[in-house]
Amino acid sequence: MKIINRCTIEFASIPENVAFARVAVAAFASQLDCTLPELEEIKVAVSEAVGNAIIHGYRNKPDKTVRVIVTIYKEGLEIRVEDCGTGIADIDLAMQPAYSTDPERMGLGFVFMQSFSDRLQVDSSPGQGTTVTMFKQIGLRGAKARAN
Amino acid sequence: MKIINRCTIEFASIPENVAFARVAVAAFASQLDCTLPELEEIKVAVSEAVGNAIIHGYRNKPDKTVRVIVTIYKEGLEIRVEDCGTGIADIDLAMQPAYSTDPERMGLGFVFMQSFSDRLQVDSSPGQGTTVTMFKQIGLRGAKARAN
Amino acid sequence: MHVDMEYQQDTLLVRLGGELDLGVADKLRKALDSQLAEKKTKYLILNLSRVTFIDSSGLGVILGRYKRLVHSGGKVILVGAQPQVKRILELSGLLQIMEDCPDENKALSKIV
Amino acid sequence: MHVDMEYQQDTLLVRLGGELDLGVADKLRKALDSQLAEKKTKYLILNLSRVTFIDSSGLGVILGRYKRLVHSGGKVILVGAQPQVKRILELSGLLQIMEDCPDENKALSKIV
Ligand SMILES: Nc1ncnc2c1ncn2[C@@H]1O[C@H](COP(=O)(O)OP(=O)(O)O)[C@@H](O)[C@H]1O
Ligand SMILES: Nc1ncnc2c1ncn2[C@@H]1O[C@H](COP(=O)(O)OP(=O)(O)O)[C@@H](O)[C@H]1O
Repeated sequence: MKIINRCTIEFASIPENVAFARVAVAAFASQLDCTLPELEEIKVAVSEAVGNAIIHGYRNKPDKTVRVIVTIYKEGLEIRVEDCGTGIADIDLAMQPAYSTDPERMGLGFVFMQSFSDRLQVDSSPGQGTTVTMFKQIGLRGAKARAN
Repeated sequence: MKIINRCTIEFASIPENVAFARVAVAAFASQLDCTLPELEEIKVAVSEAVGNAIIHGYRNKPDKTVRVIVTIYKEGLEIRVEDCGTGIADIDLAMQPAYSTDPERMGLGFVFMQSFSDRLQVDSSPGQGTTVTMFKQIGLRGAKARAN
Repeated sequence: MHVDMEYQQDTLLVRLGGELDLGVADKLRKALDSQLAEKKTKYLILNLSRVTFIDSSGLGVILGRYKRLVHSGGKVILVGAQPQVKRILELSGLLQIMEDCPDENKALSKIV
Repeated sequence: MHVDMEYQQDTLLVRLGGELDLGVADKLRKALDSQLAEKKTKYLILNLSRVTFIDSSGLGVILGRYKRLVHSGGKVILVGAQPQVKRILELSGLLQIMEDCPDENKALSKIV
């Protein structure tokens, strides 16, 4: 797939930056021909992935860095969220609805990421950190033919 | 000065990304106790600096990278805009109001950057690229005592 | 985030505004719990009509308060969720255990 | 960016909307110039009331059209700039060479 535009956003692993990340990604994504509901979905998916990096990946340590790479292809939008934190031992288990290692949380993060993207890939191993890659088919702005 | 929060934003040197950059920086800056006019000023200053990196620094070559680093200190907001482009031979001349090397442009970019920040620093040399650093005194959100 | 709280007998009416995400979840949880600890509360009405964004961290705060109140025979009623928020509430399954009413009066009338 | 153009005799009335920055400057310049080339135009009225952002790249497009029209004895009149846009227009000095009118009728009445 040919890259049309790309941005990389890095920020401190503090909860305040979840809002920053979703607004920044939505601003970049608005170069595509997104509907408002699609933009809302993107915001939720980014918030879940970035929140997970902060809470689970870095266990709330505030001095780490979360990286988000957003790429616009002719075919759609790819969002990668990377942390260099604890990693996930059993990815299939972690992705199950309602599964959470934190009793205070709902285990819905991956559910939302999944339902709001056409493709979700999780790469992770313990001690190595986690990369979540979401792909969403969205046409280029002005492109008449929409995928859905 | 103690760093309270920081983000780094990198993107392709294409004009469409000027809007992305200013929205992203404004979203980050809104963690501070900014007034709406201050946010507007920040948006203009970022647009000028990023626009210059694209047009002058990279001479409109679209495959280069512009980097913006935004830092929140207790004392205020610092915005750095970096390119690795042509650089500026005579910085004092370049910063003069109405001076432009492009007859189609107004030579107001540095004027706006200057009037919208409390401190403006330009580091540049030919062939080495340019870094523009702007600092603006803005209180932390919730902090009652405002600097101005 | 904006939080505004008001009591009507044993009902705590909370009007929320802004974005309910990880960045504000702790603050919101503490604000609600300290209120619930202060005065015996049976019902919690959360007016979401000015909430513009919610994610699973925001939902978690609501579910946590729900568990607490249901435990002591009470309930949580939501009011006026905007479409994008409502969609998340639906997807999460939260609307299967608590209702979203169009306005506060309707919510108050559900309390018996 | 939204552009909407309309002629009233030798006056081109252009209603702009959105953000006038480097990202749209080329497109706007071309749209205006091709219209100005097509039909003899003396006056250009730019309604900015729906413009939410302008920077020096956007100002440059306006100044360029001003130079072109003044050269042939015409003028440019602005309409309804919002406060944040007006502030940039003032700072740039553009309001010393062209007027910003509260509405289109006022602008049309300035044309003699
Ligand atoms: N970036 C990450 N780093 C480490 N563990 C993670 C990460 N993201 C998710 N996990 C693990 O996967 C589980 C499920 O994640 P999720 O579906 O988002 O639910 P929740 O965040 O509510 O726990 C988490 O409880 C955590 O154990
Ligand atoms: N990032 C940069 N790289 C190279 N040259 C620059 C850069 N920024 C500014 N300049 C030089 O400084 C001049 C003045 O800049 P500015 O005040 O923004 O006006 P303008 O962009 O309208 O030319 C430019 O015309 C250019 O020659």
